[in-house]
Amino acid sequence: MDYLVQASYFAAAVLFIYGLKKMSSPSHARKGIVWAGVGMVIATLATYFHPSIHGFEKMILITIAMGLGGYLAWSSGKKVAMTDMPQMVALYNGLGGGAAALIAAVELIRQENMSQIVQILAVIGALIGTMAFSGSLVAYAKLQGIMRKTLRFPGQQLVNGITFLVTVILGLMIAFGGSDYSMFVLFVFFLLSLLFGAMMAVPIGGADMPVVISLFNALTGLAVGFEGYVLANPAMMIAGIVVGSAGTLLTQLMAKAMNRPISNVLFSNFGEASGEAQEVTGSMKEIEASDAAVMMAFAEKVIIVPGYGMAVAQAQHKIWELVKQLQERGVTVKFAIHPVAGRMPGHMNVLLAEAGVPYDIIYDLDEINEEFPTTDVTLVIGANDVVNPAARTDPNSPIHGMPILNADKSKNVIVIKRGKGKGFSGIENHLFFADNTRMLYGDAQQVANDLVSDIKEI
Amino acid sequence: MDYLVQASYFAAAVLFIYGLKKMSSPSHARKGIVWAGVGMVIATLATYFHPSIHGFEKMILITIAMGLGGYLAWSSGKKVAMTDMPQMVALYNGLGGGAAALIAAVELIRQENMSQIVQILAVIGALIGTMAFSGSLVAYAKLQGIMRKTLRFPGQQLVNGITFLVTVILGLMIAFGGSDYSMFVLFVFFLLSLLFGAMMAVPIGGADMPVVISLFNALTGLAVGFEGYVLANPAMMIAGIVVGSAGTLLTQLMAKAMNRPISNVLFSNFGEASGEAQEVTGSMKEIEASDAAVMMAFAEKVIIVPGYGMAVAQAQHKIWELVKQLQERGVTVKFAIHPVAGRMPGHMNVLLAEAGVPYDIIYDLDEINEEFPTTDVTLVIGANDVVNPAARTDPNSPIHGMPILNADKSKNVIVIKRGKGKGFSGIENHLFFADNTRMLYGDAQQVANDLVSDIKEI
Amino acid sequence: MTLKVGIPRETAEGERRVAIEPTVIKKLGKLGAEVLVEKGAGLAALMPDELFAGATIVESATDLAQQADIILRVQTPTVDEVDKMRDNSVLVGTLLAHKHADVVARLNEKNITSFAMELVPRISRAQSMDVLSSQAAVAGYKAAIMGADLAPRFFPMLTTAAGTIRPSKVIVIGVGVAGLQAIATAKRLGAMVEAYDVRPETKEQIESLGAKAIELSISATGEGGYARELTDEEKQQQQQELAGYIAQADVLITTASVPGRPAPKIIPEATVDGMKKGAVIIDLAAESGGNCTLTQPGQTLEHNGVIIHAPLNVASQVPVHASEMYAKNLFNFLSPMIIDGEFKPDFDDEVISGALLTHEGEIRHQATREQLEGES
Amino acid sequence: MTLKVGIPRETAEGERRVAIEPTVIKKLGKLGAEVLVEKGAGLAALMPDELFAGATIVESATDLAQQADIILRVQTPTVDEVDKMRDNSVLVGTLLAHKHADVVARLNEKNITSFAMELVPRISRAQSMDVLSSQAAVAGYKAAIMGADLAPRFFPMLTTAAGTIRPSKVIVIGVGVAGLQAIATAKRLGAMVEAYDVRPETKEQIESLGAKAIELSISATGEGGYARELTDEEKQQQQQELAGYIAQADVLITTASVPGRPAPKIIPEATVDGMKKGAVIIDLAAESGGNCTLTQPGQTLEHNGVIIHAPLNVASQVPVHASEMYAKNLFNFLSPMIIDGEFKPDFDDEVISGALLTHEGEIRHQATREQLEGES
Amino acid sequence: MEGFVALYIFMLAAFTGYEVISKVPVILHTPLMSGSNFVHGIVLVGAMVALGHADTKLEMIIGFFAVLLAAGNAAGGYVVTERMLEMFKSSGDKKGDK
Amino acid sequence: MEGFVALYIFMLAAFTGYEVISKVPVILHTPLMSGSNFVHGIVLVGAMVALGHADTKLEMIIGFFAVLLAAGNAAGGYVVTERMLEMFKSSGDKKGDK
Ligand SMILES: NC(=O)c1ccc[n+]([C@@H]2O[C@H](COP(=O)([O-])OP(=O)(O)OC[C@H]3O[C@@H](n4cnc5c(N)ncnc54)[C@H](OP(=O)(O)O)[C@@H]3O)[C@@H](O)[C@H]2O)c1
Ligand SMILES: NC(=O)c1ccc[n+]([C@@H]2O[C@H](COP(=O)([O-])OP(=O)(O)OC[C@H]3O[C@@H](n4cnc5c(N)ncnc54)[C@H](OP(=O)(O)O)[C@@H]3O)[C@@H](O)[C@H]2O)c1
Ligand SMILES: NC(=O)c1ccc[n+]([C@@H]2O[C@H](COP(=O)([O-])OP(=O)(O)OC[C@H]3O[C@@H](n4cnc5c(N)ncnc54)[C@H](O)[C@@H]3O)[C@@H](O)[C@H]2O)c1
Ligand SMILES: NC(=O)c1ccc[n+]([C@@H]2O[C@H](COP(=O)([O-])OP(=O)(O)OC[C@H]3O[C@@H](n4cnc5c(N)ncnc54)[C@H](O)[C@@H]3O)[C@@H](O)[C@H]2O)c1
Repeated sequence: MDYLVQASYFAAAVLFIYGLKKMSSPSHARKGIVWAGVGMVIATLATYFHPSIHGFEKMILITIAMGLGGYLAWSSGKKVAMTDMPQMVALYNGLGGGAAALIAAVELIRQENMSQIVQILAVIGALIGTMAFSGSLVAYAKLQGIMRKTLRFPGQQLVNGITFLVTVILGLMIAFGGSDYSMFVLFVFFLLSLLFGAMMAVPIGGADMPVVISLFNALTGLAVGFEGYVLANPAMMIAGIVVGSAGTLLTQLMAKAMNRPISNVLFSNFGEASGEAQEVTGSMKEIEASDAAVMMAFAEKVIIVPGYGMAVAQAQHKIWELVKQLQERGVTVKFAIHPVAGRMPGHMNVLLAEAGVPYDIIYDLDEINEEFPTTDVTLVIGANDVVNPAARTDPNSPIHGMPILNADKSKNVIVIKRGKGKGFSGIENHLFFADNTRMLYGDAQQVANDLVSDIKEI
Repeated sequence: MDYLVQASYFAAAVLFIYGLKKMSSPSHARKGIVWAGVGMVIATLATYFHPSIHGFEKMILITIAMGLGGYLAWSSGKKVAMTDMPQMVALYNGLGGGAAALIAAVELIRQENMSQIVQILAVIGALIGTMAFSGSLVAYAKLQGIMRKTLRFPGQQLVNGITFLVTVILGLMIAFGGSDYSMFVLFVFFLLSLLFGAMMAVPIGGADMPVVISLFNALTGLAVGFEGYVLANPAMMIAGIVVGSAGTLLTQLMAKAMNRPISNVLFSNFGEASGEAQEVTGSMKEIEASDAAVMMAFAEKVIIVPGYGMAVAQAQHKIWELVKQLQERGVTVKFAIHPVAGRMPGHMNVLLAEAGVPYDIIYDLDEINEEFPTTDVTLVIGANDVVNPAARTDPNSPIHGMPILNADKSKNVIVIKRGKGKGFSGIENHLFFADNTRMLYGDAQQVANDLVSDIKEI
Repeated sequence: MTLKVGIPRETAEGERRVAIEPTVIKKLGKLGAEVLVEKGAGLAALMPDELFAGATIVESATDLAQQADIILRVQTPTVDEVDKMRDNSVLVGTLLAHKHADVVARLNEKNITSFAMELVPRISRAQSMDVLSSQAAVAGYKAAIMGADLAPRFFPMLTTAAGTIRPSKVIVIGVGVAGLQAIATAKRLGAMVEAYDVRPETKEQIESLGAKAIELSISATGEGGYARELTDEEKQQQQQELAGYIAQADVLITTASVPGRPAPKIIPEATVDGMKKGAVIIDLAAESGGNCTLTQPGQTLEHNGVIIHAPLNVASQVPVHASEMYAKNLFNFLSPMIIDGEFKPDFDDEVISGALLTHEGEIRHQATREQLEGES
Repeated sequence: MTLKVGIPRETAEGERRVAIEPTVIKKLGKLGAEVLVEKGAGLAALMPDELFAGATIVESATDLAQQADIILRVQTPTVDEVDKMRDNSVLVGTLLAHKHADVVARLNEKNITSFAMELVPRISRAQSMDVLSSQAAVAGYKAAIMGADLAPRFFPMLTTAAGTIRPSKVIVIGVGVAGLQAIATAKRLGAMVEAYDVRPETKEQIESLGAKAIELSISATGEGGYARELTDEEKQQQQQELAGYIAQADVLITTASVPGRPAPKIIPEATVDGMKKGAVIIDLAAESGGNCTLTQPGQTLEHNGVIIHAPLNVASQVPVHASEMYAKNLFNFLSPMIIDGEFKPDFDDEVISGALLTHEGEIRHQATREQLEGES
Repeated sequence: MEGFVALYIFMLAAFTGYEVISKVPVILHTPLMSGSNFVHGIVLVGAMVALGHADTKLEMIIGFFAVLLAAGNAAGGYVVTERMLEMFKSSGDKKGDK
Repeated sequence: MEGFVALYIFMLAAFTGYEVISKVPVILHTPLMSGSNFVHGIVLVGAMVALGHADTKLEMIIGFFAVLLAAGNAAGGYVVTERMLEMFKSSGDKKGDK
C-alpha cells in the first residue's frame, strides 16, 4: 500500500478522534462533525489510489455505487423532520452494518488464504454487522410507523436463544473450517444472523428504542473495526473500535438516564414499561439535571416559578446561584411569584430576599403572565397548585377560579419536585403530563445544586 | 517472540494506562501506582522468556544488574526525606534516560541490519535519552545541594545553540549513514548529547526546577518509546509515548501554575525570577484555587477568617457554599470573627446572617484564638489588619496592642485577596510572607466560586 | 343611572385604614361603577383626597350614605351609620356580626344586603378576597417590628470591639398567617426564632422559613385549616412544656386563636414569672382576649420586668399597605357581582352566599341567625 | 486597702443605661478591684441588683461616692454629684466637657482625675474602648427599627393574594458607624437602601453591605476619619441634589455630623415638602441639633404628612446591650491602668493621655482648656 | 498485521473511545450516537477495497451493494448529525467559544 | 513492525497520555510526574533484551549498565511515588472511595 493512502488514513483516524472529542462538548459540538467529515473525505479520496483497486472500470463502479447511496442518504437526511431523526440514525447505522457484513461476505467468499485470526474476525464481523443491519432496519421501521405491532409471543426468549446458538455454531464452522466451508453454510449463517438481529429488535418499543439503536450503533462500530483488521486497514480498525467502545458506553449512559439497566431493556420486559405509560393521555416524562441544565443554558429567556417546595427545601440560595450563572451566559431570567405561593403571604419574597435576589427580576402574576408564551424554559421549583391549569379549565376543581401562572404556555417546562406529592389543595396537576413538561425529581436544593454544577461544565 | 511474553507486555501496557488514570484523581491515586507496579513486575518477569535473551549466563547477569540497581534505588527512595522527593524523581528519571541511551548505544554499535526508520528513531532516542540523563543528574545535584552555583555566562545561549547544532548534525550522519558510521562519531555524538543536556539544566534554578524535571521526564518517556520501536517492543512504545505525552502536558500545566510560559522557564531569564525573590526574608507564595481546594478538602479542621474584602466582594454566599461542601466531606469548619473586622461593628455578622450561616459555627476572638494551633487550614478571606501579627510583635505598628486572630499559628494559612492592597491601617502584613502562608489572588467572590467548583471535582 | 360605590371615613377609634385605594377606584370605574369617597376618608391612612383621582369626593358622611348603592367599610358601622344608609342598599365590610347584634338587626330592618368579609370561605379561589389573611399578614410583620422596638436588646448577633452581642431568641406561638409572617420578620432581623402551633403541619411551614419548630406532645387539628380547642388536660400539659422554652425567650409573640371563641390562654402568670427581665410579650391575640392571662387588651404593662404589649387592631398601624390590601380584597370580592355596571350577585356562588350576612330582611348566615334569633 | 470602683445609678433624664455589667464585675475582681454598685443602678437597663454577683450593693449615691476610688458613669455627673465625690478620686465617663464647663471646673477644684471616653483617640488599639462607636452602632440599629415601626408601610416586598406590596425605600445620610448599622438593619428587613456620605470612601463601604451608594458631585474628607465642614456653596448643591433622591424615600435616616460642631443642616424644609405623605425621617443627629432644619431634638412632629422623629440618647433605648458594650469599653480602657489592684495610669500612653480631661487640678485636654479658660 | 499489534491498536482505540465519551451531558447522547454512527461510515473505504478487488460477478455485486450501503451510512450520518448539532450552534456561538 | 502501524500506536498512546492527565489538580502534578517517571521504567525490559542479545564485551558492559540504570529507574520511581501518594491515603480513605 502506498504512503499517500496510508498517510491519508492516518490523518482520517486522527480527525475522527478529534471530531468525536469536540462533539462531546455542547459548545464545540458542531465543529466536531465538520472535522470528522473532512477525515472521511480524505480517506475516501485516498482509497481510489489503493493498490487493491484494479482498473478504471472498478473506479467507475465504485463511484456509481457511492454516488447513488450517498445521494439517496444525503437527500433523505436533509428532508426529514427533526422529530424523525432517531429513525434516520437507525437507518444509516443499519446501512453501515450491512456494508460491513457484505465486506465480510466478499472476503469469506474469496477465501483468499486468510490467517486464522483474520478468518475468525471476519466471521465475528459478519455476524455482528448483519445483526446490526437487520436490527437497525426493524428499529427504523418501527419508529417510522411502517411496522406498528411489537411482536411478542410466549417462549420468545427461548426461540431467540436457539437461533443465536445455531448461528454461532455455524459461525464457528466457518471460522475454523480453514478454506473448505461450504457456500451453503455461509448463506445460512448470514440468513440466521439477519433473522436474529431482527428478532432482537422486534419486541422492543417506545422509549427503549434509542437505547437499542445505540447498541446497534456500537455493534456496527465493532463490525467495522474487525473488518478493518481483515482488510489490514488501520483507519477502519481505529474508527470502528473507537465507535464500538464509545457506543457501548453511550448505550450504558442512555440506559442509566432512563433508570433501567441495559439488560432490562434488552431481555426482561421488552419495552413493556414504556408501552403502558403511554396509555394515559400524556405521561410524566423525566429529565436529567444535566439535560435540564443544557436546556436552560442555551435558552434566551427562563422564568422561574418557586413554590412551597423551594421553601421546604430551603433551596433559595442555590436557585439564586443558578440564576446568576444563567445570567452570566446571557440568559434573561425572571422570577414569577404567584400571590399565594408558599404558605403565607410573601413567603417567596422573604426567601428570595434572604438569598439576595434583587427586586427588579421578581415579577408578580399580573406583570409576567403574558410573557410565558415567549419563554423558552419555565423552571417550576416545588410549586404545584399555583401552576395547575385545572384552575383555568376544570370548573369542578377546588382551585377553579384562582388565577394561576401560565407556565404551561411556555415552550418548555421543567418541574422540580421530590415525587408524586400533591400540592396544598391535594389535586392532580395536568401540567406535569403535558407534552412540553419534563419532571426533574429530587429535593429542590439537591437538584438546584446539580443544575449549578452541570451548567458550569458546559 | 512467544505469546506469553507478548501477552504479558500487553497486560503491562493496559495496567500502565489504567494506573496513570487512577493516579490523576486524588482519592484513587494510591491504587494507581500499585496497578502500574503490577504491570511492571509482569513485564519484567516475562522478559526472562524473551527469545532474544540467550542463555542462562545472561539471565544471571541481568538479575545481578537488576538486583543491584533496584536495591540501591529502592533503599535510597525509602530513606529520603519527604522534602527531598523532587530531586529523587530527577535522579531516577535520569537513570531511565541513561538506560534508554545505553540501549540505543548497544543497538547502534551492533549495527544489525536496521531499517532506515529504526535507525533514525534509535538516534533520536539516543539523543533525547542522553540529554535527559545528564540534565536530570544536574537537576538532582542542584536540588540536593551538591552543585550550588547556577553557572551563567554571556553568550550562553549561543554556545548551547551551537552545541545542539553539532550534535544534531552528527546524529544525522549516524542516522542516514547506513551501517558505515564510525564508532568515533558515535562516541562524540553521545558525548555532545551529554554535554548539551547538562548545559540545559545548569542555569536553571529555584522554583523552575520542577518544571525542568518534568520536561526531562517527558523526554525520557519519548526516548523509551522510540527505543521500544527499535526493539519492536510495543509495551515500551506505549508506555514511553504515554509518558511523553502526559509529561509534556504536565510540564505545560506546571509552568502555567507558575504563571510563566514554558519557553520563559527554559530560555529567557533562566531561573532569575525565582532566584531573586528568595533574598527577602520569606516571600509571598502563590497558590492555585484547585490546590487550595484539595488542601481544605483533606483537612480535618478549617477556620475561616472573613474581613472587609469579603464584604466588598459580597462573597458571603459563595463562602457559605464552600463551607457546606467542606462539611459534607466531614471537615470541621468554623468562622472566626474579629471584633473590628469590616468597617462597622458586626459587619461580618450581618453578611454571614444574610448568607444563612448558622450562629453556632460563628466564633469570636476570645472563643477561637486558642484553636488556631490545632487547625489544619485557616482561610483568610479579604481580611488583613485583623490577622496581622505586627499587632502582637511590633510596638511601633499603628495596630500594636489590638488583639488579633492568631491565624499565623495554624498549620497552613491561605489568604484570599486581590493583590498587594493594604488594609485599613495601611501597613504591611508579615503573615503574608510566612512559610506556612499561601496567597490566593483574585476577587473573593470569584475565588470562592473557583474553590467551590474545584472541591466538587475532587 | 350608574352604580355608586361609596367609601366613608372610618369612625371607629384608632382605626387608620380605609376601604379604598387608588388602583381600585380605577378598576371599579372600568366595571362601570362610580366611586364616592367621603372627604378626608384616607387621611389617617396617609392618602389625601387628591390621591383618589377618578372618585367623587363627598363632603359629609350622610350625603355619601344617601347616594351610595354599595358602601365599603373597614369596620362595622354603628347603628347610627346604618340608619343613614339607603334602604335596600349594599354593605361590605368586616362586620363581626356576633359582636354587633344591634347593627345586624338594623341592617335587616332596612333590607340592606350586607356581606361580612370575615365569613368568606377559605377556599383557594377566595384567597384574593381573604381579609383575615391579608390583615393578619400585616399584623404579624408589625408584631415582630414592635417586638424589636420594645426589646432592650439587639435582635441580631453582633461581634464588635466592645464584645460579642448574642442574638435574641424570639418565640412565636400560633403559626397561622400572622405567626408565619412574624417568624419571617424576626428571622430577617437576625433573631433565633422558634415557633409552636398545635397543628402538626405547621412544623414543615416553620422550617420552610428557616426557623426551628418546637414540638410538644399534643396536637389539635380541627376542620377547615383552623385549630380545634384543646381539652383542659392538654392545655395544662401544653402550658408546662412551653414554659420551659419561653423562659429563654427575649421576645414572645403569641397569635394563637380559635375562630369564634376566646383566644386560648397559653401563657399563665407562672410562665411570665419564669421569663427573663426585659423580655417582651407581644400578644397579637389581644383582640379575642389574649393568649396570656395577664394581657390587658389594648394596653402595655410590665409584670416583674416583663413587658406585655397587647395592641388592638394592629393592621391599622401599617395603614397604607393594610388599606391597599384590604381594598383589593374587597374589590376582588365585589367585581364578579358587578356586571355591566349593575349589581347582580350570584347567590348560588359559595363565596358570595358564604359571606352573605343579611339579605331581603333575613339573616342569611346560619350561625349568626342562630345566635341572634336564639337570643331574641 | 483594695481599689474600689463605684457605679452610681444614672440620674440624667431618660437615661436607662448603666456603666457596668456582670462580666465586667468579674473581670475587675480578677484585677484586684472591688466593685460597688448603687442600689437599683441597673434597673432601668433591666439588670436587677441580683445580677451583679460579686459586687457590693451600696444603698445611697452619697455613700457610693464617698467610698469609691474610681467612679464609672454613662453621662456627665451634675455639679452636686461631683461635690459628693472624694477629692483626688477618679471619674470615667462620657463627660462632654464643652457642654459642661461648670462640672469640669468643679472636677478641677476637687483634684479629681477625670477621663472623657469620647476623647479616646480613634486608633486601632483603642477600638475596644471606643464608646462613640459602640453606642453609635446601637443607635444605628435602633434608628432602622424605629423607622420600620413609624412607617405606615411595609419595608419588604410582599407578593400576596391581595396584591403585591412594593418594598420601601430607605435612604441613609451620613454613613459613619451609625449610618452603616442603619443600612444593614434596613436591608435585613427587606427595604431598598440607598445611602450618602460626603466622604468618598464610604461608597465601597455602602456597597459592602449590599446597598446602593448615592453619588453627588461634592466630597469632604477631613482629618482622622471624620468629615470636614462644607462650604456654603457645596452645602447648597448637596441639598439640591439630595432632595431629588429623598423625594422617593419612605424612610430617611440621617446621621451626618461633624465632631465638635453643630450637625450640618442637610434637609431643609423644601426637601421635606417634596417627600411622600407618610414618609418618616429619623434624625439621629438630633443630639447636635439635627440634620433637618425642622427637627425639634427629642420630639416627634408631623410636617405636611411627614413624620420627623428626632430621638435623643437613642442608645439608651436598647439599654441591655448598650450598657453591656459601654461597660466593656470602660473596662478595656481601665484595665491597663489597674496594676496589682492599684490605680497606676501611664500618662505617656497616647490613649490615656488623650482621654485625660482633668488631673491634679489642671485641665489636660487642650481644646477644653482653651474653650473654658478662654471663657473664664 | 501482527496479531498483538492489532490488539494494541484495539485496546488504545477502545480506551480513546471511552475517554472521549465519558462525562457528556445527556442532551448530547443522541447527537453523539449520530456522530459516531457517521464515523463508522469509514466502512466505505473497506467497501471500496472489497469491490475493488472483487473478482467474480457475485463478489462484484456484493461489493457494489457494500459501497452503496456504506456511502449511505457516511452521507446520511453526516447530514443528520450536522442538522442535530445545528441546534447548538446559534446559542453556542452567541456566547463565543468557551 | 510496519512504520504506519507504529505511527498509529504512537498517536493513540499520545492521545491517551494527554487525556489521562488533562484536568488534574495542581497538587497531583508532582506525584503524577513521579508516577509517569516510574512508568517509563519499562525501559528495563528493553535493557534486559539489549543485554540479552549483546555479543561483544563492550555491548555486554553497556547492556549491563543499561539494566542497572533501568532497574534504578523502575524501583526508585515506584518507591518515591508510593510514598508521595501515601499522603492522600489517610484522608482519602477516611471518606471512602468516591
Ligand atoms: N401563600 C399563602 O398565603 C397560602 C396560605 C395557605 C395556603 N396556601 C396554598 O398553598 C398552595 C401554594 O402553592 P405552591 O405551588 O407554592 O405549593 P404546593 O401546591 O403546596 O406544592 C408544593 C410542591 O412542592 C413539592 N415539594 C415539597 N417539598 C419539596 C422539596 N423539598 N423539594 C422539591 N419539591 C418539594 C411537593 O411535591 P413533592 O411532595 O412531590 O415533592 C408539592 O407538590 C396554594 O394551594 C395556596 O392556596 C397559600
Ligand atoms: N469593624 C469596625 O467597626 C471598623 C470600623 C472602622 C475601621 N475598622 C478597621 O478596619 C479594619 C478591618 O480589618 P479587615 O481585616 O476586616 O480588613 P482590612 O484590613 O481593611 O483588609 C481588607 C483586605 O481585603 C482585601 N480586599 C478588598 N476587596 C477585596 C475583594 N473584592 N476581594 C478580595 N479581597 C479584597 C484587600 O486587599 P486587596 O486590595 O489586595 O484585595 C485588603 O487587604 C481594621 O483595621 C479595623 O480597625 C473597623
Ligand atoms: N385555604 C386557604 O386558602 C387558606 C387561606 C388562609 C389561611 N388558611 C389556613 O388556615 C390556617 C389558619 O389561619 P389563621 O392565621 O387565620 O389562623 P388563626 O388566626 O385562626 O389562628 C392562628 C393559629 O393559632 C393556632 N392555635 C390555636 N390554638 C392554639 C393553641 N392552643 N396553641 C397553639 N396554637 C394554637 C392555630 O393552629 C393557628 O395556626 C393557616 O395556617 C392557613 O394555612 C388557608
Ligand atoms: N480608626 C478607627 O479605628 C475608627 C473607629 C471608629 C470610627 N472610625 C471611622 O470614623 C468614621 C466616622 O465615624 P462616626 O460614625 O463617629 O462619624 P460621625 O458620627 O462623626 O459622622 C457620621 C457621618 O456623617 C458624615 N457627614 C458629615 N457631614 C456630612 C454632610 N454634610 N453630608 C453627609 N454626610 C456628612 C461623616 O462623613 C460621617 O461618616 C467612620 O466611618 C469610621 O470609619 C475609625
